[in-house]
Amino acid sequence: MPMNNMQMVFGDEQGMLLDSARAFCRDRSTMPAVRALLPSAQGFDPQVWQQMAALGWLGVAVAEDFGGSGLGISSAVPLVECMGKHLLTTPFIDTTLVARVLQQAAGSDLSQRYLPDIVGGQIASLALLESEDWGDPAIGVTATPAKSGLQLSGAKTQVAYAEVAELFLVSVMYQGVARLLVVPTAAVPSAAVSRQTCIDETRRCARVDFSGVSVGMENLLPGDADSTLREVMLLGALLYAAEAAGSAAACMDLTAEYLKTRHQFGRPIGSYQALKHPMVEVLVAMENARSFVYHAASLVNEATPDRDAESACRMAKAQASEALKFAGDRAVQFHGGMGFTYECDAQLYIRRAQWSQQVFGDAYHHRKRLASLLLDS
Amino acid sequence: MPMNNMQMVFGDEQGMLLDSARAFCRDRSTMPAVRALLPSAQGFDPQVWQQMAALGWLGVAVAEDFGGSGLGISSAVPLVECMGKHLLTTPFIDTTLVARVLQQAAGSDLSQRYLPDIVGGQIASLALLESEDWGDPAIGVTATPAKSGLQLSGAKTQVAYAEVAELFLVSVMYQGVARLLVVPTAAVPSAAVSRQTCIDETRRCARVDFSGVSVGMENLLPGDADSTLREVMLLGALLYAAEAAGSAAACMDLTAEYLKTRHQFGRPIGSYQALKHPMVEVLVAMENARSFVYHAASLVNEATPDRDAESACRMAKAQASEALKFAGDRAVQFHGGMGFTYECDAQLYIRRAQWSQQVFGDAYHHRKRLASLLLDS
Amino acid sequence: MNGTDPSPSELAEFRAEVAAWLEQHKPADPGFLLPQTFMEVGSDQQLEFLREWQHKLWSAGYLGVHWPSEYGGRGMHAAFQHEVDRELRRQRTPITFNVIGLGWAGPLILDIGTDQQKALYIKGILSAEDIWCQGFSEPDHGSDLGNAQTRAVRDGDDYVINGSKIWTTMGNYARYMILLARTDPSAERKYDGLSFFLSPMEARGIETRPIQKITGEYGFTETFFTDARIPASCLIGGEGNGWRVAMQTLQYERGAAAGAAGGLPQVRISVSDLIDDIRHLRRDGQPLLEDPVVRDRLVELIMEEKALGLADRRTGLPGLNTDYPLSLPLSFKLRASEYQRRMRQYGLELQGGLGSLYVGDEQAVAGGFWQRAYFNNFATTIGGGTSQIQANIIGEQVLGLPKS
Amino acid sequence: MNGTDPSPSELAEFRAEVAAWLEQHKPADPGFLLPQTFMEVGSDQQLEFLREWQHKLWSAGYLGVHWPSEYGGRGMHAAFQHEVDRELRRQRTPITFNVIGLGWAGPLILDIGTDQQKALYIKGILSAEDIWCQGFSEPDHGSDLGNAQTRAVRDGDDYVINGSKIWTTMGNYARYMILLARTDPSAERKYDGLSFFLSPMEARGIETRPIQKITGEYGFTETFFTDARIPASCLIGGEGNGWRVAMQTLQYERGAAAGAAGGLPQVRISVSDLIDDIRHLRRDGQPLLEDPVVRDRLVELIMEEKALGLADRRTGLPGLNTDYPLSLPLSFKLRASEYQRRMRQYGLELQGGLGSLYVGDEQAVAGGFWQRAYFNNFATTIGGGTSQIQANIIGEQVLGLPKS
Repeated sequence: MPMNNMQMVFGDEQGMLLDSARAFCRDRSTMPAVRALLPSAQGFDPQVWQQMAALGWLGVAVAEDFGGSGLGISSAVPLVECMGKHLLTTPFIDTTLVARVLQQAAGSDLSQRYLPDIVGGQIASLALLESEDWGDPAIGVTATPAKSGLQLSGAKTQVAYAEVAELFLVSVMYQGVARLLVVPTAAVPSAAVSRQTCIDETRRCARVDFSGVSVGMENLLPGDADSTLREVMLLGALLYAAEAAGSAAACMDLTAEYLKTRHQFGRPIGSYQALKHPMVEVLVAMENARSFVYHAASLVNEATPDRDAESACRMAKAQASEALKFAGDRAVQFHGGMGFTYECDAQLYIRRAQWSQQVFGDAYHHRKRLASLLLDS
Repeated sequence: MPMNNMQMVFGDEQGMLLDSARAFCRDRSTMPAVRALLPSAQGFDPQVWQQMAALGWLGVAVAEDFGGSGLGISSAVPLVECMGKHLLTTPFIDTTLVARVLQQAAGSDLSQRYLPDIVGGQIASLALLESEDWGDPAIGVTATPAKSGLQLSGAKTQVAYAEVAELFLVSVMYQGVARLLVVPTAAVPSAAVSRQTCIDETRRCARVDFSGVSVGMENLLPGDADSTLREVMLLGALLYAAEAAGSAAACMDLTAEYLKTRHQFGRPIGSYQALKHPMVEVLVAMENARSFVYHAASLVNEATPDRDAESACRMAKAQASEALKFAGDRAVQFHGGMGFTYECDAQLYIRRAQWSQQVFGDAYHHRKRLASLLLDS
Repeated sequence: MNGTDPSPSELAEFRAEVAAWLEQHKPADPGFLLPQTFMEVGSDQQLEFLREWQHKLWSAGYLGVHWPSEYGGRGMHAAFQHEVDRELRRQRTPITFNVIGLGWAGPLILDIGTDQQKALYIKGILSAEDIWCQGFSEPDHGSDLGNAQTRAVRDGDDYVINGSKIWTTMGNYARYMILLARTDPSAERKYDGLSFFLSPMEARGIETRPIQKITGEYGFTETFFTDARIPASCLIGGEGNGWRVAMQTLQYERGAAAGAAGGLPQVRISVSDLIDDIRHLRRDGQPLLEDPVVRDRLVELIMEEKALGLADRRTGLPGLNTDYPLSLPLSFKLRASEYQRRMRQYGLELQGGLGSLYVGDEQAVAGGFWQRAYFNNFATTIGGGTSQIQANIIGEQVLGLPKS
Repeated sequence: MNGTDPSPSELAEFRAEVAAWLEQHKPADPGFLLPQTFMEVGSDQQLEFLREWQHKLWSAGYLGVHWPSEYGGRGMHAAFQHEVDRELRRQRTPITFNVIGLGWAGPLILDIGTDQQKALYIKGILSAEDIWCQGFSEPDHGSDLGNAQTRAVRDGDDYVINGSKIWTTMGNYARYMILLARTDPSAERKYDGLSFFLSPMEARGIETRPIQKITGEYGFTETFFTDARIPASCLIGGEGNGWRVAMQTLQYERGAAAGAAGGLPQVRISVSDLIDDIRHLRRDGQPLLEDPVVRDRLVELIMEEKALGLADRRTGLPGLNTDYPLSLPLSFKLRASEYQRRMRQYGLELQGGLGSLYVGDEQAVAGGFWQRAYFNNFATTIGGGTSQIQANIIGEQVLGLPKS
């Protein structure tokens, strides 16, 4: 069984990226800044987004030919973890995933057409999900040949930042085969985009009805999308796992700080084992998530994740989902009455936990697939 | 779903039985007496067994026509719970189950032949299991017509107290149909009985190879055994659940007592929440088991357990198995170094827990069947 | 207030009458999410709806059935109210929301209040004209009631109150508060320095500030007392007896039989509701309810809920409660509230991608009911003594373990 | 004791040599269950087998490779021993059982002992001629080492020892004990009253009583000191420095790089071993490993074990340990021992009816290996600071929470 691969590397470049991300997130994503964005339409600060582009972060998974740094998707992991820790929430993950797909699976025409703009700050989003079922093998959106190219039918749900994206990467059925299609948002009428209410108020997503939208044939990525979809599902799981691990750490820090200062019955409440020991469980769950995340990051830079890399990505997501869910739940409980208020930051984490656990498949989704990988050999 | 049946009765007769069982068990099954029996061949005190017969306990599930009290199997529940609490371990459960089957499913000839002797103290045992798989739908032991009646082939495992039983009730395949057969031990050569090593040293069981054994046709219980087997599996689960609930309570008491007296770092260790709160979890698990047990006991007196009764028996066994397993594990841990010794009584419970969880199906065995009962309606 | 025990047939007849009345008069779905507990009343719309419903129920003679008729009740045996309460639960009516009045203040006033107090307060509690709130918890002493610091100083015919209370349910709607305040800060035992008041909320110097809950909704206030003057006649139980009175008040929570007016203080949320709500969802292209791991977890939850119900029944059978007599009653809150937390949390997990949505999203499962229910449930694992404190109490009082 | 860092190729070459030697010389299955840890040596048969194996390994030059050659080592770099240790683990050899000598007493003597002490003790430790045991815990102060009450009183050239120790591993076989005893009961700080001795076990007045473990086997003794006289030269580290010396001793546990002689102190039990052992079992007439609920639980366990291994790797990458630098090392024991407890316990559950049998039954799965392994594992969740104490340490030292 693939338990023996214990590869774990953390290069100087990743270290430097992490250092710069730390400084950037601490500076740009203070808690007041996070709070101020909650009721906003867009959910993030466009200036911050442009600064991220300027730092080259949107090009980590993009080759130098197309304006990127070619560091590879594993370099996005420390960035995302750090963003998770500071609740700096932007279209970064989805945009990075689209860039990775275009980089690896598109022809050079498509890459040349879209990648340099993405590196420069254009927002791109994945449109994959059609129902509540992240494990649904079927694709309902269809692309049919029409006079002007392809005519689409069907809708996608939970398309991240759909209202401000300039590009969708859409999974479609075309002539009975799963394919990926680039749909510029210009081709989508704004009425087709209906905002959804995210439980994690730092995020934005929408339902997008592609019915009636036409795009050119040249926007179809070459070949059967099955392996690319598998890959993007794994990398999406990894990046959201990294973010969740960061958020779990921040949630733990917030709670630990409260437990040091709050007194009840004449003692700081953190001195009670009933609170201290579950905090240790949160710590261990979070650290395990980090270990899986960096293990996976050490294995995913190749074109197609192999069995070990798949296993690592799935473990990362399964563990990080559970770690943040547990951390968020305990954060609210251990803040006592304060934890029950919207004003207390614990709510930000418990809400994020509900989002994070689902996106790109929940813990059980991944464990079920791990069972096949690990037990059926 | 059958969640609404909350029947719970505890009649005066059950109350009186419980009172007399309490006094009896406290008196006859002191911890030194339990300890003294551990290395013995038989595992129980024949005098105590005869006293139980004299008290009429072996006849609770037997009609007055055959010498019993006709109180019904539900009256065995408080007796067994009390025995569990005092680790008074005898062939009571198996003998009672055999009596119940003979009472309900045998013709009056067979009943007349065997029941009065059982009420008087004859030991009877069930021979049902053939492998590790309590859920195996297949029966491997066969009965073939021969000159002198029936000729058997195949073996059973974990036959309780097989070395001292005078009667086996054996599940067999006869002409392609599952049947139950009474096999007097006189018909079984003693070399066919090989003692097994029970993890719970208060018990005895053996593998019995019935190959070559002959019994008369008249020892075959009438009709297809499927519904009787289902019933005896449910009642067995209930009685062992009652025993486990009793043992879990005793295990909890033992541990709580230690936590009150043992000091570390200048405080009684029971004052630490890291020990106190898991003890509360043990309490709740044990109480829930008791609730299920007495709920089930309120529903099983009819001839064939209905859907609600089946659900109640399964819940009782699932819960009691887990409660005792948890109580035993924590008992050893919380006794610290002492808990690691054979001398400490915690070992009696952790060992019993491993036995109890398996016998008549473990918690998951029953939950799986509950899922069909509760979710597929 | 009661009379002799009614016969089973009397009760059955009464129950049938109530059932028929409810079938006809219980309110239709208002088209907005109703609160499951009185702590969730977050809008004027909800409040007016619930006020009207309670008034209607009382007018029909089905609330405080066993309370004295001179104060708005019917003077019947408590068993009749119990029948009403069971039928309200069975028919899943909206809650009778004036819970602090019906279940805390009312029975207390009937037990130890003066005739004047009874005449002044009881009927308004039943009719829902007067909403009551509770002033026990304070910002810095959440779980430590005995340490309440809000001061009440006798000044002529008044007491002058200074301090603040928190988690005042419906503080912004309430006309009266049951208030625990410190009249003697120098008392040797801190418990002896407390007194209990039936305080008006409109007194000058009392201000409320709504608290936004984790759900984003309102439902509690913080209440500030700044030289607030209330008449000395508001004192109940005598000066210095506040702790004892407060403890007595908590006993009424156990329902009509314990003296409360009855009604339906909260909608019970069951795992069967969850199963109904997620039955149509799919996982890996198959029905969610066919997934063996999901099924196993649901069975565990069903068992936990069933055990809660059975424990309730067992409490009434003395023969089955001899070993640990306090075990079931003392552990009820912990078992129920923690079960609900786990069950509701799992309710979100089961929703797959839809679990990422929230109240207000038209695609959210059951309008986001489970999301809100999970968050709101922390009120029960935190309020009224956190689960951690409950576990201490059980460990110490049931198992006899030494104090932490 | 070491020299310059060896090159990767030197190490690889050495590793290949070790591997080849082991392939040829590692002992065959003796036909009885061998101990997984040195705490499980319960019979003369097991002891003699293991003594012979350690002697053979040392004679071949593969134990204490980095210890000074004048005392039985080879004076090479510790990295070479590390290669041996990895190969021993890979080839699943029996343990090198003289663990207290190899991993505690030996490195301590080499660090702070006199030349005379080195000459006297080191070689016997490596060759397994002299078995060592440890005398830290006492019957009434299990987890509270600093409170040790066994007295050592200086009397001329001797110390006179009175008191008792418990959990003395191989106490009935050992020639020497590392002994923590109180030389100054009046010291202001209780830690300052302790001293550390290399005590002979054959001294008059020292008696051992075997402790029967929960498994039914032996493996520990209780050790009684009644006016036992040991030479003052047995003192190590100076009178009153016992606590500091004991703490130093615990550091060597981290393996050859930390100064220990190396070897294989315990056989690691993996969930893959469990999966192999239960692969042939059935549940409900189907292969156990096809049951979805079983599969899900096994995946959880595999993940937990994998996380332990990854955390080990991470410890070596400074960039990934900046946030909570002590987190991984301080939590290792808790994570590993509690994981093993859960995994082994599940190992019994998975066996179905066969889980009811025990060591000695010919039908028991793997000879009852998992039954024994589950019970024996409590030595690790209790010994060396219980899991509850470990959690305190982590909460306080990693998260900065206040002391309990």
